[in-house]
Amino acid sequence: MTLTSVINRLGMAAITLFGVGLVVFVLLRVVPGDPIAMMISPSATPADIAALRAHYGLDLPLPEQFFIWLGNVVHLDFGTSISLRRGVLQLIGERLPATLELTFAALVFGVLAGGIVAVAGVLLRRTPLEAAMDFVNGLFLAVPDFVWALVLVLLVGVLWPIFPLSGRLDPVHASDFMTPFYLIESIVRLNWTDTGDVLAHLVMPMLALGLPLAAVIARTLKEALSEAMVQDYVLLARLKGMSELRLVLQEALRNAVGPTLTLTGVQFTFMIGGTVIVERIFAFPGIGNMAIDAVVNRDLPLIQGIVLVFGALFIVINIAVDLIANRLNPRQSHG
Amino acid sequence: MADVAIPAPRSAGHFRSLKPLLDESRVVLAGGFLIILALIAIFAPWIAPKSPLEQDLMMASLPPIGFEGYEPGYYLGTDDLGRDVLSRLIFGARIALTVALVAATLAGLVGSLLGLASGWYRGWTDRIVSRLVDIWMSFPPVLLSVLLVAVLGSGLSSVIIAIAIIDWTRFSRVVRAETLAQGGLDYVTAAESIGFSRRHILWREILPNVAPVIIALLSLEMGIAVIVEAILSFVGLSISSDAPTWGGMVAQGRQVLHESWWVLVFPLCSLFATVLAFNLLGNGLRKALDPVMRR
Amino acid sequence: MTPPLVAIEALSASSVRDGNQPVLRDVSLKLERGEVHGLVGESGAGKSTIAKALLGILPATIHVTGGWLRFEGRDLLTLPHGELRALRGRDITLIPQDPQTALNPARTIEAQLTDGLRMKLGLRGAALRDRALDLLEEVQIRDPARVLGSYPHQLSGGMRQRVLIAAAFAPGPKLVVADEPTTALDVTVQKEILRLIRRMQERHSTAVIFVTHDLGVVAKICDNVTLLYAGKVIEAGTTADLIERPQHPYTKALIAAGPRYDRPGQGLEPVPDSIFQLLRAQIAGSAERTTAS
Amino acid sequence: MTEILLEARGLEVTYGRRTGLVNRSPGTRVLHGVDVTIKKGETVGIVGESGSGKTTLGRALLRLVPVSGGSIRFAGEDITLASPERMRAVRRRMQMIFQDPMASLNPRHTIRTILTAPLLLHGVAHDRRTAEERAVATLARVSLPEIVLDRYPHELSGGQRQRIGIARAALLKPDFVLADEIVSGLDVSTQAQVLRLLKELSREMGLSMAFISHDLSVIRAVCDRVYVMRLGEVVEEGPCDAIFANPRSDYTRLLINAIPLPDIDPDWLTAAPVAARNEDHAHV
Amino acid sequence: AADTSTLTIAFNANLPSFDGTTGPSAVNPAIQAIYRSIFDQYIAQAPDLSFQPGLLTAWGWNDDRTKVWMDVRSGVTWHDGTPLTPEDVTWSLERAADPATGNPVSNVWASIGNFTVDGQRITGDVKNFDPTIFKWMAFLTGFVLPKAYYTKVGAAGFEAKPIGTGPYMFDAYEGNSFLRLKANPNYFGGKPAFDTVVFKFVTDATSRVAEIESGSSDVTLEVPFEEYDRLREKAGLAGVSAPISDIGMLFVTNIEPMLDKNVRLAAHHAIDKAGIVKKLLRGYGVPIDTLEAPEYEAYDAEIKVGYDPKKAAELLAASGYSKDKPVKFTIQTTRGLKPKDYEMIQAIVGMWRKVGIEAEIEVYDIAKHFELRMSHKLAPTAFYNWGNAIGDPTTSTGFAMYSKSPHSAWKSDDLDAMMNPLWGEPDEAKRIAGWKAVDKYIAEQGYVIPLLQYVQPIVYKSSLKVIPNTSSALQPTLVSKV
Ligand SMILES: Nc1ncnc2c1ncn2[C@@H]1O[C@H](COP(=O)(O)OP(=O)(O)OP(=O)(O)O)[C@@H](O)[C@H]1O
Ligand SMILES: Nc1ncnc2c1ncn2[C@@H]1O[C@H](COP(=O)(O)OP(=O)(O)OP(=O)(O)O)[C@@H](O)[C@H]1O
Ligand SMILES: [Mg+2]
Ligand SMILES: [Mg+2]
Ligand code: NI
Repeated sequence: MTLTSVINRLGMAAITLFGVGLVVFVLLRVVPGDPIAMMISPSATPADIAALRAHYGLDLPLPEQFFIWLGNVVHLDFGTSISLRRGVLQLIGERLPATLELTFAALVFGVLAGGIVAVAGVLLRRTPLEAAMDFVNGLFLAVPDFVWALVLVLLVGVLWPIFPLSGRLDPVHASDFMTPFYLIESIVRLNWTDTGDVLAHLVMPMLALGLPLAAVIARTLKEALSEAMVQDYVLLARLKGMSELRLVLQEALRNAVGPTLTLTGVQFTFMIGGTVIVERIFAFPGIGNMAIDAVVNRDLPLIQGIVLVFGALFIVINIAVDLIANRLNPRQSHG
Repeated sequence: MADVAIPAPRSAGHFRSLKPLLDESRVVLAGGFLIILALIAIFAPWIAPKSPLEQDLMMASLPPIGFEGYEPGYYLGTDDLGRDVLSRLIFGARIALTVALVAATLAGLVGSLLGLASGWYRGWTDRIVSRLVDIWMSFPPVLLSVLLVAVLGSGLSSVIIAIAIIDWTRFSRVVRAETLAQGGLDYVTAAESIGFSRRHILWREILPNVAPVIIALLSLEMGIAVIVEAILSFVGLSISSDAPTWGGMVAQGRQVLHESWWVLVFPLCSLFATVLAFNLLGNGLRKALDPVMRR
Repeated sequence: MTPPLVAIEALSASSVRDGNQPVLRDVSLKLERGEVHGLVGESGAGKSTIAKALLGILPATIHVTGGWLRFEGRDLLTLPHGELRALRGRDITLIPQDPQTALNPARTIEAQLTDGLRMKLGLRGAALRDRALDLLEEVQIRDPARVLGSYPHQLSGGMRQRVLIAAAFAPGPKLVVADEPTTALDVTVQKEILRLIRRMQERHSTAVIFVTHDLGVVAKICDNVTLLYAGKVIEAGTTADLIERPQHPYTKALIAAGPRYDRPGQGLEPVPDSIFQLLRAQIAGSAERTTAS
Repeated sequence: MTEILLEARGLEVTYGRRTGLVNRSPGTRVLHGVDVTIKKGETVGIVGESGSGKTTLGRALLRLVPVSGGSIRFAGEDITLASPERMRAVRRRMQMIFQDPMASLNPRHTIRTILTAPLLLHGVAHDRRTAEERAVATLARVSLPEIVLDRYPHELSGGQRQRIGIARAALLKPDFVLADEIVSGLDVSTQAQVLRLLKELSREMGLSMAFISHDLSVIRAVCDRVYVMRLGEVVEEGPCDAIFANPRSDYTRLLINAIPLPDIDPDWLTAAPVAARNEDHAHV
Repeated sequence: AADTSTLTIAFNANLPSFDGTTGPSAVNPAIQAIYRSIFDQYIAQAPDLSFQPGLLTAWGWNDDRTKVWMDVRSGVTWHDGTPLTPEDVTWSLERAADPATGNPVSNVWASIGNFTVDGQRITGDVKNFDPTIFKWMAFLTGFVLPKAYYTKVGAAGFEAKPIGTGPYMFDAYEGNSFLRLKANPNYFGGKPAFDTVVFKFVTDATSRVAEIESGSSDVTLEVPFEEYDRLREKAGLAGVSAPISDIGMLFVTNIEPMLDKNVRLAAHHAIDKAGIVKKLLRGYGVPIDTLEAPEYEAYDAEIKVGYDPKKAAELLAASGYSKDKPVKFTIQTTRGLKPKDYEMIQAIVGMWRKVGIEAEIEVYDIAKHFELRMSHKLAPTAFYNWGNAIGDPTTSTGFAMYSKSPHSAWKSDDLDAMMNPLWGEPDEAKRIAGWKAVDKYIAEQGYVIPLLQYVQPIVYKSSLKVIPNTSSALQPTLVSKV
């Protein structure tokens, strides 16, 4: 990418984030449910209520509130959570790593599982097995992540309880972590007991989030691969005597992966959105779980902060996807 | 004359594009299922054995016919309020299909219009729409829908509007790309060189060619709408009145799973089957409508 | 007596897709070592089908309904899969039509050029690279070292086609199947490519099946020609005979239909309907004969 | 007698120029000051290798691509900067036939719609019936039967589709037609039919025509005059007879020598190598 | 939960903050169990709601009710080893009374002040007499916090590592995931039963069932009653259920058509509370007709409204309504906030339909409920649950029905007139009798529709013993090994 295109993207990202901030701000002010109403005493007088409202800066005119908030955000001050009474940025900093580890695990799982299924499907072209795989994949496509979460809780959790159902760590043995990135930290420290514990806790929510992704990737990638497999260059390679597996992996994959990659980017952001419910069900201490509490409590600064972070993540992911796509496409990476 | 040996059309007249569709057995299956479902939904009051709202606490938690302790007349058993599961399923189909149809159509309408406009007129229209799409896509959809329903209040129309507001971007992006692609084809240049106005070209020349994509997307979106409704019901925010929604039934059935599994299993199956049917239909449509003309 | 390199005998095939419409009707032709044999005919005549049959890559939707296809006396149609795989890519190779799509856009020229050498000849390391450089020199590519490290999109159409030719001749095949290798190219480039194919063919004394719809190209490069119409051999013989002393009225008409810059008054004579009727009658007649026998 | 119909002076076309605040790009110029003159009733050939700018030139003449320099006059009127409305009116008199008839016919319209819509648009026919009558008459002119009207483009053969393309262009009785590589996808026998038809039509209707092709034999067969293009410039221009008999430019000679004629000529392949071409590094 | 000296509780709520005296979490009854583990209240409360010495060993007013006195327990140490002083208590009281700290009920605490310390005795002025002030000391936000430590580390530092005087000490915490506590060996009430206590925050009921069923947790609560019955029967598990100080009720708002007494009473009579409890809650619930539960001081068993659909129909007929011409209004409810809340409302609407009331259900979330209630915009009927762990009538009937309370829905002068003198009534017997009269009047007028007292289901490993707490707080101290 050239310098101008980088500047360009950053400019776009800024505009997008501003838009996200504006929309969520306006949306939140029209949402019924008053954070103040939830915490006043039964014997409070109207004056008490007004004082409380002023305390949280909710008495100012909306545009003023918005610009104050915006000004603070520019200085990386996201305000203080009403319900948790701590800095929004600090809270997000604590929770986001959990969500990132979870979603990346789910991403890796989805890509691997989806990729393997897609490649297998292409190798099994025109066999009854292919139809069966397509059918199962179709079923999987119809199952949203929260239903997976339920099914996993009911089936695996109870009937075959090998994986823990809640949290991110075994609370009894949890050792102290210095960073919020438990998985990474435990690996870096070569503390395999902890790594095993963190991974075991990841399995269930990861499956719930990753299975729909795997299904989507399997379908898209398989379509693209099938298309690539009838290209002339694949034919030529086949004539040279390459095995089918090699044809798929060496000839078709890199050319077919483009649309899948873009789609994975989009799906990944959906998946981060999906953590809102899945983290809830598995009591996983991520940002999605916190988001529900924030909405229930009408914790305006916190919701605003979370949505903004989601937006920034979305942008970062998309830029990353573009960069990877560029790398993979020799047309763009060259010169 | 050799040159007048006109190849026979693949099939007659306007139904030409139906033929490849009907060749896909999955599309036939999915379409058939949805048509039956639609009929059931339309004629729900005549088909349903009971009223979906009528509760009889004395008849609560009856198992489906054939299981121990069933009561005749309650084919799929009753829930913990003694309401007939089958009747609720049937009336639930009404809501599911209404949400699917109306929400998908709304989202499709808004998204397609914006996508067409930005893909065809480009320039500022495109820049603004694209930015709007970016902003929209940056919101986590579940959170946005929860907030939207909180703003709009719960109820059928709120759910529909929320889905449309969230999902128009899906259409806008795809339709824009397709419009851009179509706009580069020679038949568009031909229309320009004949002297048609840009608007005419958009509506009469490009739209018919983008339509299959929109139709396929619509079908997929209907499946998505059914899921979103279920998610909202699950979070407890969907249709408010005691209207029998599948998602609501799932949420309710989940709590009594070990006691009366049928309250959960049947709506879950209906949900799956419907989403699956919409997906199959959508993908079939995409495949069948798209390449016919581009050979 | 050694058998001819390729002997096609009464080969028939039909297309499942179009309601068992015949695609090849009793096609017979012979090809000797070192010969360039042209396959001409209008679109849909079955030229590519013959080429694909030789390579053993007929699509599943085309069924061979009769006849033989012998390569050095071995019937390719009944050859075990393993032997066929060993044969093609080493003894039989392909120069494809469209240089734009025949090179994998995601792999370097070196990787694609050396696939055959590696897999069929077992070359490795420096030897492999040297051979690749030699090959590129042979097809007259300047600065071969740079081209080896390039991706297809960095080369012009003519250069890509040269690379494909180099790849086709790399394992030292006995037969090269060239399916319209110049159709996608400019005339000036076409001439160079034709010259190159001819030279490579002569140097390695390789036999070439050259598929084209252009009688002009046939006249310039082929030793012998087979003219097809609707899957049937209409006329076959040496190039000189067919071009200068065409026997069949269809052949004559085809030659007359093409415009020529050197004879502005001539050409542009559409093939008369009577000839198409004749062709149809001929095809129907031979079909009757086949069913009768 | 030979009145000038279409005249372009110093025509320049630049693709991909952007003038955004952050997003600017000078673009690539693909036509470098081209002069073209087409007289009434004349068929002019434009020839050159792939990418030399033939299509761009043709479309620029019809103002279908934005022109970045030079001027175009059509029937005495300067249309370089004519408004979209004005251009729409002018378009009736300038028509186009495309290379790929499949892509240039809207796959979702029947031939009926394709042929009647322009008539109704330009008010040549005032109702559907007269429009259809005209369409049928034009179809007859390109030797297609009336039943074709209810077909979709994909239900016709390649040659038939191209004749529909011609019919569409002839329908409005234009003064000028641009034909861009209209026979390169066709078999020789079909090509001969289409070219003959086009010649007859242009003679009957007194059409002026710009005929783009890379095949000099075809150009020779249908054109009066020829422009030879290379890298966005005209390298040679003149009457066909003169140019073919005595090409002045090396490039033209090169083009002519490269044509394989169906003659036995053992020396053709081995004759002096064609001049080196600038094709080593083709990335844009 | 592998080793027996650890107790793992699959808990039904998240812990937003460790400070039980400020912010919205302070008034969330569900998490008092956690606060009560780390901190001690001024005055403790037994599982039957009776008051016991806590950090205060004795307390009371002077005779003319102008002063309060409190005796602070001696020998108590904070978790960091420093001793508890009376200054800690006065600081906590003063802090609670300061609205700037964000105590949601600061005006309750503001009714006393000007404390002086003399040895272990604290004396303070009564600024305006509140007969329930000592009850509040065992109720919401009634926790003693360490003055020195808190001022040293500040609010953020306190959240990071809170210390109290309670039976368990903070060990590790992960928001939305778990809290690990360890035993306080120096606890004034004796060393607690478990070395380690883990609260896992599992807000999803089905997941809690899975937690206990898979053996990952030792105790859980608030599971669906169907599951409770099933789990209780399973080998290795046991269950206990007891009524708690939490009632389900329908607020009635003084707008049309509820201004019609016949409609109000008909709506009440038409509800088969016993049926709902039996069929929907599988018997886990106690039907009630007033806002006082049987354990409350002002409970009056005499007040009965009764299920009588015939009478309901007659009342409606008197106002011109019938099944064919039903009275129509909206009923608002939460969904999934309390067990079967939404289903109960559906059942009630079904019962109403039979007598001539056509109610439309509107689902809202709890935040919206609060806003609507504060701005007096609730629908004619709105479902809510009301907790009152101190069992005093002011915190049940009082705040729910007094027009000046921002939490009331029915606002009318006749009621206010009856309640006005009771707020400051010094004579306890007279005060309780007064509230009983108010409750009776409310029942006659149909100003509110109490439904039932909730029963809390607790499932635990049969190797444990759990004493249910009427206040609903599942404190680890109530769990022991058998
Ligand atoms: N994959 C296929 N399945 C079935 N029939 C096919 C297939 N490909 C081609 N055919 C049919 O086989 C016949 C011969 O096709 P073939 O490709 O051999 O013609 P060709 O002479 O190479 O034509 P062209 O010059 O257009 O390449 C045609 O009638 C065509 O419709
Ligand atoms: N829309 C476009 N945007 C950018 N560059 C273009 C565009 N269209 C054509 N070009 C470039 O302009 C140059 C001239 O293209 P043009 O299509 O006019 O050539 P041509 O002579 O018609 O070639 P051909 O014989 O292949 O049709 C080429 O280098 C081409 O890559
Ligand atoms: Mg071919
Ligand atoms: Mg061109
Ligand atoms: Ni370069």
